[in-house]
Amino acid sequence: MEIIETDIAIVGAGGAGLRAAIEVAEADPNVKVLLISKVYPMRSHTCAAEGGAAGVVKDNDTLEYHFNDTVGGGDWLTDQDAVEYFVNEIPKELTRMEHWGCPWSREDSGKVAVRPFGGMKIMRTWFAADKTGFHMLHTLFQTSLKYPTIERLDEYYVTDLMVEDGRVHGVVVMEIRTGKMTLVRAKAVIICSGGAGKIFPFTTNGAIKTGDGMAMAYRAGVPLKDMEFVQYHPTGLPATGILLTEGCRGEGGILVNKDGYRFLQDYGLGPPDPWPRLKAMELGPRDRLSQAFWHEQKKGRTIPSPWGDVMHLDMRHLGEKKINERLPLIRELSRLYAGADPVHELVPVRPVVHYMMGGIHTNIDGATPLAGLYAAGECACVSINGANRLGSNSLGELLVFGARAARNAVDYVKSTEYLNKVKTIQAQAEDAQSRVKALFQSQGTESVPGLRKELNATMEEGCGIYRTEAEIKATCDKVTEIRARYKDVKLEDTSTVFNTDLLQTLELGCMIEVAQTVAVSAFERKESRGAHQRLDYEKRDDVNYLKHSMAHFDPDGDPRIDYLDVVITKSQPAERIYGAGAEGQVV
Amino acid sequence: MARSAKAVPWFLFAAGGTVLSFILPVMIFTTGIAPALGLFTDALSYDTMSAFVGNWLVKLVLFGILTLACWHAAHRLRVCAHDFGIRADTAVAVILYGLATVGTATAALALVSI
Amino acid sequence: METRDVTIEVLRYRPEQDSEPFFQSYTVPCEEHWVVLDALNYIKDELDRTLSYRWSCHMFVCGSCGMVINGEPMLSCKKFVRDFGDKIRVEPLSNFPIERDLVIVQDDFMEKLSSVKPYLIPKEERSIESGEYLQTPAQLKTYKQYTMCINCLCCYAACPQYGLDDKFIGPAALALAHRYNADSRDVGRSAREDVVASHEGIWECSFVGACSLVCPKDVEPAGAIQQTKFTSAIDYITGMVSGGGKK
Amino acid sequence: MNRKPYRRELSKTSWFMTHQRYKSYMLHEISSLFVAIYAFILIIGLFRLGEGPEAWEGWLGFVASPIGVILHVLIFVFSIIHTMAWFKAVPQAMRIQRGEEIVPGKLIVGAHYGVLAAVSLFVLILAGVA
Ligand SMILES: Cc1cc2nc3c(=O)[nH]c(=O)nc-3n(C[C@H](O)[C@H](O)[C@H](O)COP(=O)(O)OP(=O)(O)OC[C@H]3O[C@@H](n4cnc5c(N)ncnc54)[C@H](O)[C@@H]3O)c2cc1C
Ligand code: SF4
Ligand code: F3S
Ligand code: FES
Repeated sequence: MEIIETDIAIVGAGGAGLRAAIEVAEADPNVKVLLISKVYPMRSHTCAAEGGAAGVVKDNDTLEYHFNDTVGGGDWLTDQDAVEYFVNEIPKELTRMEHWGCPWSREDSGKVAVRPFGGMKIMRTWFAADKTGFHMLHTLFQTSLKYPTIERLDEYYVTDLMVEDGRVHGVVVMEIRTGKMTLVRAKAVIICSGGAGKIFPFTTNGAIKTGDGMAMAYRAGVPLKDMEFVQYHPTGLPATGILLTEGCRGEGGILVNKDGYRFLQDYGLGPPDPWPRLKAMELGPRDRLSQAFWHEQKKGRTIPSPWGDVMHLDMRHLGEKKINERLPLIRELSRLYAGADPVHELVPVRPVVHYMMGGIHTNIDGATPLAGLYAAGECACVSINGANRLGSNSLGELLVFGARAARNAVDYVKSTEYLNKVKTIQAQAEDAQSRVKALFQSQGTESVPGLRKELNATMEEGCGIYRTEAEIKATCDKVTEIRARYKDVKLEDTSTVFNTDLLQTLELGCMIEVAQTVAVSAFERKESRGAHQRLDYEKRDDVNYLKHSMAHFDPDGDPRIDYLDVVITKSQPAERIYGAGAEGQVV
Repeated sequence: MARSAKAVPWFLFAAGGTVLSFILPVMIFTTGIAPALGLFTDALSYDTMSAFVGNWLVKLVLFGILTLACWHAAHRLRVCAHDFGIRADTAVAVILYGLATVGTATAALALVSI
Repeated sequence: METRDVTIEVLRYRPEQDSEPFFQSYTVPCEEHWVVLDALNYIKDELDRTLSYRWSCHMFVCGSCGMVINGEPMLSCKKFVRDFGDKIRVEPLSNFPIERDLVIVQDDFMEKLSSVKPYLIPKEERSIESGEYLQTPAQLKTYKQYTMCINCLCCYAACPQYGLDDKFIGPAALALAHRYNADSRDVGRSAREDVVASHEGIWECSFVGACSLVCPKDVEPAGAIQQTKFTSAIDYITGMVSGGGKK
Repeated sequence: MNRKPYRRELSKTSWFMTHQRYKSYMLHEISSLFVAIYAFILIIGLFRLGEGPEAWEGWLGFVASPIGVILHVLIFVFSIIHTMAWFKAVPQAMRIQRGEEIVPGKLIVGAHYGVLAAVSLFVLILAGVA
């Protein structure tokens, strides 16, 4: 097998991967960096982010406020040292993005503008109209072209991590257009492969978000942390799951039920007026809003639609000018996909799977327990999001921790040699290759779309907004079954050129592993916290569960779950208060 | 790669395109179609015309229009040749810009002769 | 859900088997709200696992799913099946080599994109502590339209000059150069000029205008190129007058 | 190598027949030929004017002859094609920004037609009055 050598291999060229690559190039031009992605960098799903990125810049704001919002928003399952570092760094990172050309929306004075976002005490979300992630991704990608030391493998699929002697020493990649597999020897690997929303049927996530990197690290023995926390975004378009950003509500949009009633006031988020008020009503956190919808639905006060019940997002009072200027994409999406023009009509929306709070366990340095392996972005869990991510914190996260992981990886590779066991390395890579080759030979009977649909369905059943023991159990069993059946999967396309059947098959394998950690972690967490709500354990239980769950891989059995303490520095767990009560609240 | 000298003929082409789009239709009507319709016979009579064109300002304007017309046409025909699959761009350019130069010169000559 | 049977004719090309592309028809029961991409996904999942095409976001922002649909380059995730009759013809983007089925080879574009130096070249480096560059909403507006490009390549598929000679830098890359040139924070115009104002750059564009017509993001590359031509021509001529046309 | 990218060539000589908008584009391109012919005829006319009344009358006669008429009608039609296509493209080539507003293309095009009317009227009056 052919071998490529580099110092740092980065898996994934989304926001996190690009930021990491630039950081490596800036930190030391002598360190070789290879940016590997299964799609061209600008196709990465960071491009879909609409609303914005939070960072303290305005005079009325403080780092402490951002810290408190984030820790409380995450229902105290955050590591507070990481959050503190994050809120400190993010304004600098966003400013750096500005220096690189990101077209942030502006105030008349020429300074960057900010908008309110859910669960934030102060307006602090930087935005570029309603295409923030898109502009950030393209700015990062285009800026990366400035650095000759950044080499790329575009449209290369990473199949495996190479691990030996307790350290990572490379990855195996497959060139998608030839099917050719190559060993990339690296002293360090940074996984920036994004989320895994595709394990659910109804999601804002793109086709590529199949949790590959999470599965890769997990199989290599790195635990996946807090996987039971799956964020439902309250406002997705029915049928497609396309997101209508929280910015809609940030700009003043409201949510109503079938009677035109702003039902959020019934769920501890009121009073409705005066509006808009930060951290209240529609500007509450996502978990609360999605849960409120669920209750409304149970009470029969939602609106039926062919794609499940919906509520209405009302933006009519914002006026055409504001909508065109601040939410042009939202208008286009609503008109096209829902046939509703927000300037004149109510837009039907419902909660949709959006974001994985959990991911590859890393410490504050972005380092995993496996030497030489780092992770950043949505695939990682550095624990700033806890049990519920606040909207607009994740675009910041991928900058801050993409850069930090990169700096640490640079330090690491400078004091590390290539692993020198040529035979073992070769054998490992050949192994990875034969696993893929075996798929071509397989005489199996299971179909990839079939298994995927079953997986999606059971995840929605058991790991939705509200969960119960019996349902989660059923899902756990079902996923175990699917995992077994996957061994019998049949590849129908045997071409080696751009074989998307093969890609989907490999991705499904990853999705199943990740899904299993979600289900089993959810089963084990017998409390309600943030996005993990159990009808059979309605209370938060700090005595037993103020801990990160860690899912460990078992090649033959279910994942093993153990727990890790949460890092608490200055904010003791308290009740999360939104609505009127949030006004004078310290935390 | 080097900056292309196409900038110069393009500029004339663009300036020409703009000026001609305003003036050409009415000019063509006046000098080309009116005679057949028997219109403007006075204005087009030898006396009026020679007096009119005799004015140096009119000469200058006519010279400008004719030059721009030549260069506009030459540059666009160069592109056109390319579009029709004639790929000997340099040769085409030499011929067409040569013709445009000749056109410019004869226009000047003709105007001076009045 | 009610469905309507639509015949989707897809241009297939399997390099290991076929010497040239051919059309293959599928009958797809399409739902009312489907875009063409949904129909392709149906084919992939239910009818033929061997069909290859690119897609990801399904919300016209990743730029993966450009295809020629009934003769026009467009995003298959933005075009609704309901807007067509009972037959839809889907082909890969024209003017690019076909890798396989609807997948085209886009290496050429990636090179062109980086050749125009598509990044901010400021007058002087600014420290993070000194905060952001000031830029008024009006200054932002000047270049904003040209930042909207998702690199979907529909414009290249529509531009005959690119089809006739693929040395042409092409609409999207040139529009991107213009985006940075027009940014009040940038002074890199002359650094980009060697590529942008070369024969293969703006001067290869004959203003066919098709690029702007097909662009799903209203980037208006044709306009960007014409504006660039104008400033470049002025530059060139003043350079000629003052410095004997150095370059 | 298992890859075998398939290249589809555009016909260098007939590509423009593949789409209506390419045909329109070519029509506009061709208009330049008629501009050239018109310039040529006019330059001859000026020479004739310099040569005296007879020569001038002869030129006018040519213009009014069947061939002259056909030629000029063609030239006229193409000049209209040119003008319309040119105006249509103006907002693309010339973006006018007032503060945060981009002046709408329709307005710019409209203004151009206004100027066209004024110029034409001016020339016609000049010709009619003189
Ligand atoms: C619709 C939507 C709107 C959002 N809006 C906001 C918002 O307003 N504010 C906010 O803060 N956050 C928002 N988010 C969340 C945020 O955008 C994402 O969490 C973030 O962009 C993830 O970035 P990333 O770099 O980690 O991953 P991605 O951008 O998803 O990139 C993943 C990369 O990994 C590569 N990859 C994956 N697997 C492999 C493999 N096996 N081999 C090779 N390469 C691989 C992919 O090709 C890709 O390049 C939004 C998310 C969505 C879906
Ligand atoms: S300019 Fe428009 S058509 Fe061309 S690549 Fe960009 S978005 Fe696509
Ligand atoms: S279609 Fe091509 S020729 Fe120019 S105006 Fe657009 S790039
Ligand atoms: S799938 Fe992303 S643009 Fe169509």
